[in-house]
Amino acid sequence: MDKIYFDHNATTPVLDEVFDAMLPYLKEEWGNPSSIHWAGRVPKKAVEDAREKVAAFLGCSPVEIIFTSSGTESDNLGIKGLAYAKKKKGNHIITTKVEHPAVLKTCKYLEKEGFEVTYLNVDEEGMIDLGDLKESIRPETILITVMYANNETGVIFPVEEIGRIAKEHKITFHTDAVQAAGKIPIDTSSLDVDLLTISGHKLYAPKGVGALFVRRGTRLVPVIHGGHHERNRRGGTENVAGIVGLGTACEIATRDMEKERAHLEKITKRLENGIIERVPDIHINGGGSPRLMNTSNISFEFIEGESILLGLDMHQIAASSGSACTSGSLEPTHVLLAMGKTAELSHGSIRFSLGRTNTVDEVDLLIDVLPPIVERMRSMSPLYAGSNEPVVFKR
Amino acid sequence: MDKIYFDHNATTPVLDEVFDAMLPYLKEEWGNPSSIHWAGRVPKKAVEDAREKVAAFLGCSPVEIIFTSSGTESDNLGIKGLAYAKKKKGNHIITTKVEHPAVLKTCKYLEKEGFEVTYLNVDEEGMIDLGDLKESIRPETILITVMYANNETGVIFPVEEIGRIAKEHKITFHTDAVQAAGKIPIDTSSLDVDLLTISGHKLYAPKGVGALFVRRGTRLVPVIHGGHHERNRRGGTENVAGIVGLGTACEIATRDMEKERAHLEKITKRLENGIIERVPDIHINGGGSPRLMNTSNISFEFIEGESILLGLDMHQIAASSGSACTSGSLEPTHVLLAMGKTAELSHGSIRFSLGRTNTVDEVDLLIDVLPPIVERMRSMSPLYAGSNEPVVFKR
Amino acid sequence: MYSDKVMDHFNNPRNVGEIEEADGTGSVGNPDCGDIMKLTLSIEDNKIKDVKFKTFGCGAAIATSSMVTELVMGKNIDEAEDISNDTVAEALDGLPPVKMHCSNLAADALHAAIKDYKEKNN
Amino acid sequence: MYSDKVMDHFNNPRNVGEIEEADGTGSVGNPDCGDIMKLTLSIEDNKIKDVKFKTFGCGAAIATSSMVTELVMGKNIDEAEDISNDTVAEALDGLPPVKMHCSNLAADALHAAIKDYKEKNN
Ligand SMILES: Cc1ncc(COP(=O)(O)O)c(C=O)c1O
Ligand SMILES: Cc1ncc(COP(=O)(O)O)c(C=O)c1O
Repeated sequence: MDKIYFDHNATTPVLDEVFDAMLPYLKEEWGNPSSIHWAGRVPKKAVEDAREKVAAFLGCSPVEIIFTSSGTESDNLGIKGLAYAKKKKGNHIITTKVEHPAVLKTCKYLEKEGFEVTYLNVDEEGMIDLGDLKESIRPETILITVMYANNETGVIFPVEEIGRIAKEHKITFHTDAVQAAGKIPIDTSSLDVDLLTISGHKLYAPKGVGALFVRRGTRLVPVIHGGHHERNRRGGTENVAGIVGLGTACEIATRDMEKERAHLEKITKRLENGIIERVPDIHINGGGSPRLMNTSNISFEFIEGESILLGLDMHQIAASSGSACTSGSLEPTHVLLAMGKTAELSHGSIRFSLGRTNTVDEVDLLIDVLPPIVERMRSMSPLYAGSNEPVVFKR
Repeated sequence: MDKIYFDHNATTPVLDEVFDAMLPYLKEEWGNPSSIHWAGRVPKKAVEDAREKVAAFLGCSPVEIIFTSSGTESDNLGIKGLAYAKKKKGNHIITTKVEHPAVLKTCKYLEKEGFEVTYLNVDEEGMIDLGDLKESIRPETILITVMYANNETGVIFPVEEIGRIAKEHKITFHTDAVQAAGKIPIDTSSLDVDLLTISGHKLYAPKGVGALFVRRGTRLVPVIHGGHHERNRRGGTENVAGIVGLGTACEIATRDMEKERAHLEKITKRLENGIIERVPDIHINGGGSPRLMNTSNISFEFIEGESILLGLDMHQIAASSGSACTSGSLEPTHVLLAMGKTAELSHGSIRFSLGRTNTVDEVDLLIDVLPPIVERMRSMSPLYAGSNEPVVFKR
Repeated sequence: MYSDKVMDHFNNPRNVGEIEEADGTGSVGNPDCGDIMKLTLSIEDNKIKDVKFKTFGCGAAIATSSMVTELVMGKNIDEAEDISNDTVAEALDGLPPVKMHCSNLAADALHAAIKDYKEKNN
Repeated sequence: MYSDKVMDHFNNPRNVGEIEEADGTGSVGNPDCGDIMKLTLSIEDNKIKDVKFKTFGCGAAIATSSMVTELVMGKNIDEAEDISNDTVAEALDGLPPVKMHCSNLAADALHAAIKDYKEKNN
């Protein structure tokens, strides 16, 4: 039985081309890019070449790219770095309730440090309201941080408009584009965005490398203090191989995006429609909003997500769930709760996120094996209508 | 002409064994360790196995190891994390003038944030005075951070005694052991140390991975906020391949340390003695203190370090210099200045740091080619006594 | 993540269902935590003649539910009352730490059902 | 890091040394910055007949020193005064950014030497 991976929003494989590009920097070219002797020259050039590739991918200049160790670190640097740099101008930050923990936890921390944060609501389709955004702007607002596309639902936010609003009010705009990057075109030259986060392992580069676009003139206080790396904005000897991997992955994404988008759109639609046809009592989360073409998030009534995942795992099919049981926390996913879903529906959600190697056959196999799994779990559920006396909880 | 690398304190090659251990995690086992399905299982186990190896290397429990992206990040997390966690108890930190920028810049930043920092002097041999340390302790001292061994001179600090003093006064003790790790045995179980930093690429693992030992019960505020990784103390998807590399490198270091130490001691002595014999007007920096057996830092009077390095580079020999011109800053190395050396002598210093693959023949070649380079540079120097009318600057 | 025993009980859960006209019923958990168990008992002469469960929850929740029914089947009430959530976890060769508190409620459901039985028969 | 021209001047520096009884001497730089240059001129009929340098400094400092001597040899004083640090850097096909300010002092040494000559001959 072949393994089937429908969890590309969690992480992606390292492409062979990416691995091949990295290889020399784990083998013969292990020098420190800061060294002025022979050992440093090739690694240094490799880092700068990668910077150019990432810059080309994002439509900016290489000096506007800072390499980091992850999307999470980039979010921390973008948000904390800007907040501390501008704290004399104001202490108010606007974000949404559905950001990734890398953003939310950072904002929570800043609240302890004296900043005030507005967390914008989303509607039942996972979309923010630009009117809300405008109303929440205050004279002391220094930063708006709203993700480009949501990791759980795939909902795409109106970053163009948000950028325009931010610019009008002279507020810095950061966007977490970890999930958008590689899936939809991102062009910082036509967006009013000042800071933009990407992560290697979500676009077929390895784990342990990320980048932050920092528009020229945007001042940041470092999060990691140290040597003169990354123009004094991020200390630490560079993860050369990882950076080269990210550069190559960005180059490939630029090259293949159109083709991949068409393919992913087709198979993801087939998957979603297949499930809609064969499984009753489900909800397509964010289905009414513009979404990434690779992501389908579905709540299955009466049952819990992890148990569905375990059932799929028996068939070697990997997906993920908004169930608390899969996250190490005790709360079901904040994203679906923010969309007004009940706790049960949040616990019962499954995210299928497809990637470049997925096939129609894999999708068809899923559509075959999923309905009986759902049926079996429902037959065990005390919440299921087929139950004698369904348990009803007061809320 | 073969390349000769005498700059192992800057970075080390990735050992074949280390690379081989990492390889699967860049190829077939690219899953996210946080995933509960098949793709996450092997990577998760790999991270935990690596944690055990690092723990065994440092004589602690695996739960006391946090993986980071570099020595620099570990230093930031140890120092800032502790400072913010304890800021209600006090705001005073003690360190030395000769720490790595990862520590110094972090301390400078904390000064801006309202902390007070005492920077201990070193004597002309690069050694701190424990009396000074004791005198600088105040009721509000919350942290002592003193490196285990200095990266430029190799001078080894008395961390046992420092730990004892810290413990007596109930002050947390962090040590940057980036240069000590893999060269001399480190045993946290017999040291009164609470936080200890190591970096992968200084001990034959790749760049982009580090670790922080955090003694059980030591509270830290994260530097990178995000998901539930590393027991909520460091957000960001794990650099699995890098972590595996670090684990394997620690295992190898444990296994080979005694043998390597003897070899390095022998060839480093031969190098230092050879230069002493053949080149007049030099100073062995830190020569009067206990030193790492692989490091020899030598100041050449009348000439500047970068020009010596360029001369060595012609022979494909790599070393490094305390010259400002090699560091991206405008100041000569703070370490030699703190030792009371003049700016000229600091500019004119060369650090030879040897590693496991260096040979007696390589050392002998260096001893042959270096004297004429020094001679040539001196003949061009306006400071050289052989000069008609040496330039004398008032200070 | 899970032991073989957990996976066995998850894949082949014992005693799924509901006893009609049960002598004792216990419902515990709540949807916020993602685990809800309903356990029904049929009791004769202080002995558990039959036991069935229905569970909304993760793999651990289903496996602990199944395991507790196996542990109490045929036991008398006093013995059943001695069973704790830890007993259940041990019988499954352990649970992942994160699951120990949130999804390990089966013994609570059992105790609630026994309590219900006792109240009805008082 | 350095252009081929820089490396050529570093490896084969032109006009190293000191002119005894020089008509003009210029010393610039200071040891804190790690660059010290001493330039000596021999001048006849307003023309630079000979020029020599000694330099304590990095590769860029040595190369710029060497280059400036090549640029001014045989020039008359007015032409020499027109030479700036940027002229020197350009003649070397550029310098790394970090070197542009700290190690690019050779034209300053030249101007100091010309000034010294003018003062002596006033
Ligand atoms: C003593 C010391 N501390 C910290 C560091 C920083 O480690 P990394 O290069 O992994 O950021 C280094 C090396 O550069 C070092 O020598
Ligand atoms: C939207 C979003 N932001 C940030 C991150 C964090 O990126 P990383 O895993 O590289 O830390 C992720 C992925 O986990 C994500 O999906």
